[in-house]
Amino acid sequence: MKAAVLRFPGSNCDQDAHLALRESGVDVDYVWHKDTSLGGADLIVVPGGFSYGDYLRCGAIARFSPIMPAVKDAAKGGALVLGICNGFQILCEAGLLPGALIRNRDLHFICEHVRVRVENYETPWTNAAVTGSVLRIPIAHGEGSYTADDATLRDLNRNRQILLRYVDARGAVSPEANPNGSLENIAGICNAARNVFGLMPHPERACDPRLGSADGRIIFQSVLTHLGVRAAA
Amino acid sequence: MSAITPELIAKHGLTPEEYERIKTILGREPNITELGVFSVMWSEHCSYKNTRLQLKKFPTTGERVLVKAGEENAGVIDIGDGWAVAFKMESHNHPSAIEPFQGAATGVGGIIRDIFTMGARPVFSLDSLRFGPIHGDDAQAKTNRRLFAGVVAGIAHYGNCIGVPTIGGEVHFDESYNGNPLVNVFCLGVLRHEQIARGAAKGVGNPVFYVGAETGRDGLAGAAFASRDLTEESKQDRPAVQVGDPFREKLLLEACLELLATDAVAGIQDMGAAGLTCSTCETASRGGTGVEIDLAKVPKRETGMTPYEILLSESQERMLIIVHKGREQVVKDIFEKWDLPYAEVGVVRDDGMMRVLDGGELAAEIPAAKLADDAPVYEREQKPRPLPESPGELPAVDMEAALPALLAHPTIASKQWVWRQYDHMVRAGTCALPGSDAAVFLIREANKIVAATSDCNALYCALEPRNGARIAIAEAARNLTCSGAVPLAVTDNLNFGNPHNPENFWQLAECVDGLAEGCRAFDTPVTGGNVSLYNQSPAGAIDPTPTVGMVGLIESEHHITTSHFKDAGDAIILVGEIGDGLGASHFLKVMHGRKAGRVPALDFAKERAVHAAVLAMIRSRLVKSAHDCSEGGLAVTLAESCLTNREQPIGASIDLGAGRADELLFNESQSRVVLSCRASNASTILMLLDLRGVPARRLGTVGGDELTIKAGGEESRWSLKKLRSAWADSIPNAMRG
Amino acid sequence: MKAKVIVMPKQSILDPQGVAVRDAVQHHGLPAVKAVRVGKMIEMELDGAFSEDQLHEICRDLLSNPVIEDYQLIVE
Amino acid sequence: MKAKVIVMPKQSILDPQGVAVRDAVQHHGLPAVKAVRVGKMIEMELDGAFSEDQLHEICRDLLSNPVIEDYQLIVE
Ligand SMILES: Nc1ncnc2c1ncn2[C@@H]1O[C@H](COP(=O)(O)OP(=O)(O)O)[C@@H](O)[C@H]1O
Ligand SMILES: [Mg+2]
Repeated sequence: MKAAVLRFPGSNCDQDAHLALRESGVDVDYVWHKDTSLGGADLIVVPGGFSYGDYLRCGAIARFSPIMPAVKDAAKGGALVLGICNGFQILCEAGLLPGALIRNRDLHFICEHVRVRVENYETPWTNAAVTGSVLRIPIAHGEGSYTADDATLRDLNRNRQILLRYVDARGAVSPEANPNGSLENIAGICNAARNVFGLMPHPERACDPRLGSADGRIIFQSVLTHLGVRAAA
Repeated sequence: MSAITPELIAKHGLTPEEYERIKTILGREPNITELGVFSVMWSEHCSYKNTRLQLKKFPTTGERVLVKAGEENAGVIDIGDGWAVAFKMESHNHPSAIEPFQGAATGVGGIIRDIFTMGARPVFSLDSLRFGPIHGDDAQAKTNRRLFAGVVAGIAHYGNCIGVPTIGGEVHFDESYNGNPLVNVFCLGVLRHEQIARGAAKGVGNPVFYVGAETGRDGLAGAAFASRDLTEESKQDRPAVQVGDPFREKLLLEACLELLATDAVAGIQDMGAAGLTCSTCETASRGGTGVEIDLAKVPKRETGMTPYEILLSESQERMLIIVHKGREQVVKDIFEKWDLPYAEVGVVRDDGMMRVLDGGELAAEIPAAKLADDAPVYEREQKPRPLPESPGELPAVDMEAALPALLAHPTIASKQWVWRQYDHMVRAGTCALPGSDAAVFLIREANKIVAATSDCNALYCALEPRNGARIAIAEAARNLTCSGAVPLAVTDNLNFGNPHNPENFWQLAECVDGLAEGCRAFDTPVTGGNVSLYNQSPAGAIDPTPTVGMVGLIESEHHITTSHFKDAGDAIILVGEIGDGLGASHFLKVMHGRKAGRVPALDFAKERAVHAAVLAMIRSRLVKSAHDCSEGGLAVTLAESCLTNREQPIGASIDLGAGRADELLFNESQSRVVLSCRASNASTILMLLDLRGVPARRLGTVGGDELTIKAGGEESRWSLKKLRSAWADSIPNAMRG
Repeated sequence: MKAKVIVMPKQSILDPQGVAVRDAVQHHGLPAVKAVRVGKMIEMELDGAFSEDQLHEICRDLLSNPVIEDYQLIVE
Repeated sequence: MKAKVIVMPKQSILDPQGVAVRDAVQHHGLPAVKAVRVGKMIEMELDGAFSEDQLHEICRDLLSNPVIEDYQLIVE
């Protein structure tokens, strides 16, 4: 398989994502935002950071980068697209994922380890986990409060598109466990086709036990399994 | 062209003698532009005219030193295998007092620029902050809260956006910082030995490029501004406020590193204080050449700017690059790729002149070397202060009330409210989260683990400047040791009051002596730093604050050690003596409202022995936690070790033996570290420490949900819940109000 | 020539900044302030060829996010 | 009763956000947009006793940062 990590002006988790993929044995390249081709990558990672300084709205300007049409086509074509933090915001702005991410409830930027519960393991992103298993992964954002209208939220639930929810140490969804005021403690969602996934937590920062958690690997392992299976079939 | 009047000279902060010196250098009267140039270059901020003689006292050499203090924008230290680190600390005190958010933000931008100007990729930052008290409803407390919140948000804004994690630092609160907050920011970057970039204008005929943000009227005369007392009038200097653009700087950082990886660059210099002026004359003086630039070619944000304004502007996110003739296209391609403004603004000459044209017309012409290096140097008058009086008889205090009170003092309380706002995990290298003794970071490029800390107990420095400074170095080294690191080198930030006040200057001289002694004692040369004087409001000068930033190396990931207790049943061991006396302690300050008593004695030999012993125990993998004993004494150290693991705090039962309870719990004797280890290893550790002749004793055992301390026949107990809320909620509660 | 674009959070969307400002204002001694919403004011200097439709397109696609915001365009 | 407060960055002061938006708008096919400044629009619902002076005080102390911003108060 081949993976592509996009680089926008202001991306700053591109190197971390590149490293995490490399270490999980993936053949990965950077793709500059001014390019128009993804070189046939099976996995496209839209990394975290402050694309265009996050001016105006997070992801609002990056959405119009020359590379984005190629990303949309790839998504239509079934390629896997992963948006982490700012990448999640970009995918929402680009309409590849429903809803939007607004200012954290307490208005502060928040960086800390949180616990997220896997809500659906039958996806390319979570198949290496068991439903209900809890991952310890860091967040680092100022605008990670997920919001959407009632209809969208209903669909997300009905289609089991909510893949991660913030939970407490006991694995329970609670207001205290919600770091940023997200609707229904939502930490990550995928599209109806399951091939586009956005999350606020940073799995690429949780792939090395020396950093306090390696739970993030589960996301990347799931992708590998999924693509492996697909290649075999 | 306006004539140069004595008033004009005074307004530029220049003395009549200094003006005479300018005339001799030029062999004529300067014009107004040249006067402005001299005034910023000869301000304390750029010329160190009041402190240069003092700074000469620092040890600056060592076999690891690749770039010495003062040589370039930051010192560079060898960390092995062809890898090096560049690091430095910078202050942005005065701008932050006027506009905390932007002042702190541009402070971060400035120090990060210093680091990548060296050719290094910035990997992390620390921030060392000082404010007045934040608790209470009085106007002063409200102001201090506004400054504290603004500064922290500004650091977060810039550091988070540019993607350099802020992984450590310190925050202290004391009345002496009312109206005069301190914002010192440290940044460290990594590079290969052969990548070290120089700020010299080499190669006559080489083109000079201006790259980065357009020049506006920002921060006009900011350097001069940082070299005066803060008065009501300085509020009128507010147009001086610069706005930072971390996004632009992120692009500038990537573009510059990409360019430095080519062979196109002959020299590079960031535009910090005194912007274009400083960068042109310093590159020329370093290169032993001259530089000629034409201001008409400089990218500008505003119209109708005069040569004076352009030269003295402190717009952020700009660089000056001397390019090898014929390689211009490389520069253009890279800066177009990154959508950054650039312009060829001049050329390197052989006449040693800083020549500034404005559309071909001569605007300023000054011998560059003289401007940069012949600034006046002053030895200011010193007046020693009397030794602090002893605290005398102290009313009895309830120990069970005292510990929570100390833990709730914001200087000691948890700083989570602060570092939670900083992205402290980007770059996937943070091995010890903020909250432990030192920041520990895995530099993946080099596969090296570095530790860094910033320390200064200004209360000590106020009472006994020299001893306070010696202790600042010792505490920094102790913090590194407790994390498993070997100290390598130091950067310092000297924050003091007006140097024309003899007592202030005596404090400065004493602190420099103390730092120098400390650096020699631990073989940690000073590789750079920063001086901030005139930290003085009508109410008086700040406590002398020589902030120490120290960097160390951790040999193996197995040596990384954190400060919190791990498992019930583990033994708790004190390395060093139990100590006595309450002089200069936070206990005196918080419980008795006194800044009094002699500063704890520090014996470098003893201190070194303790460090060597602790490091040996860590390397033998016998140690599960190590925490240095500092503000608040043993009781606070033990409580911190119980509490710093937010997710599972754990109790301890302690016996400190015979003596006065308050002294046993809260004395701040030096050379002490609290370890924990598997119970079965306790006797081994005590035996090994004994063989080394290092005093040590078992204090007790980890476990339970309270902290109990027997001292002098008195037993005190605190539930973890009570201690935790005192320690963890203090700052958030203050900031909610 | 000038154009102004006002972008406000939709009524249905919670506006944490607005809530914080309201509390601060009331705290500051103005209980009369019952509700606050915080949006953006974007001022543009125009010079050259453009159509209002183009401006509306920019407002819809770039300057506001229809999921959470409404905009108002004022051309002077 | 409604009050609106418009807070804009001072003219002389750099507005990084405005610069980024201007570039984006130009890339988006509107080169006619020469300059952009981005500020805040704050809408307040009022009900009860208050004076304009009080509102101005709020604008100065809370809603704007006089060091780098100007405000304009509109009471309807
Ligand atoms: N401004 C800050 N930014 C980030 N971390 C901080 C800050 N202030 C304090 N910390 C962290 O809190 C912990 C305790 O700080 P401090 O009490 O000064 O440590 P010590 O006394 O051991 O030097 C350290 O890990 C320090 O890095
Ligand atoms: Mg401490």
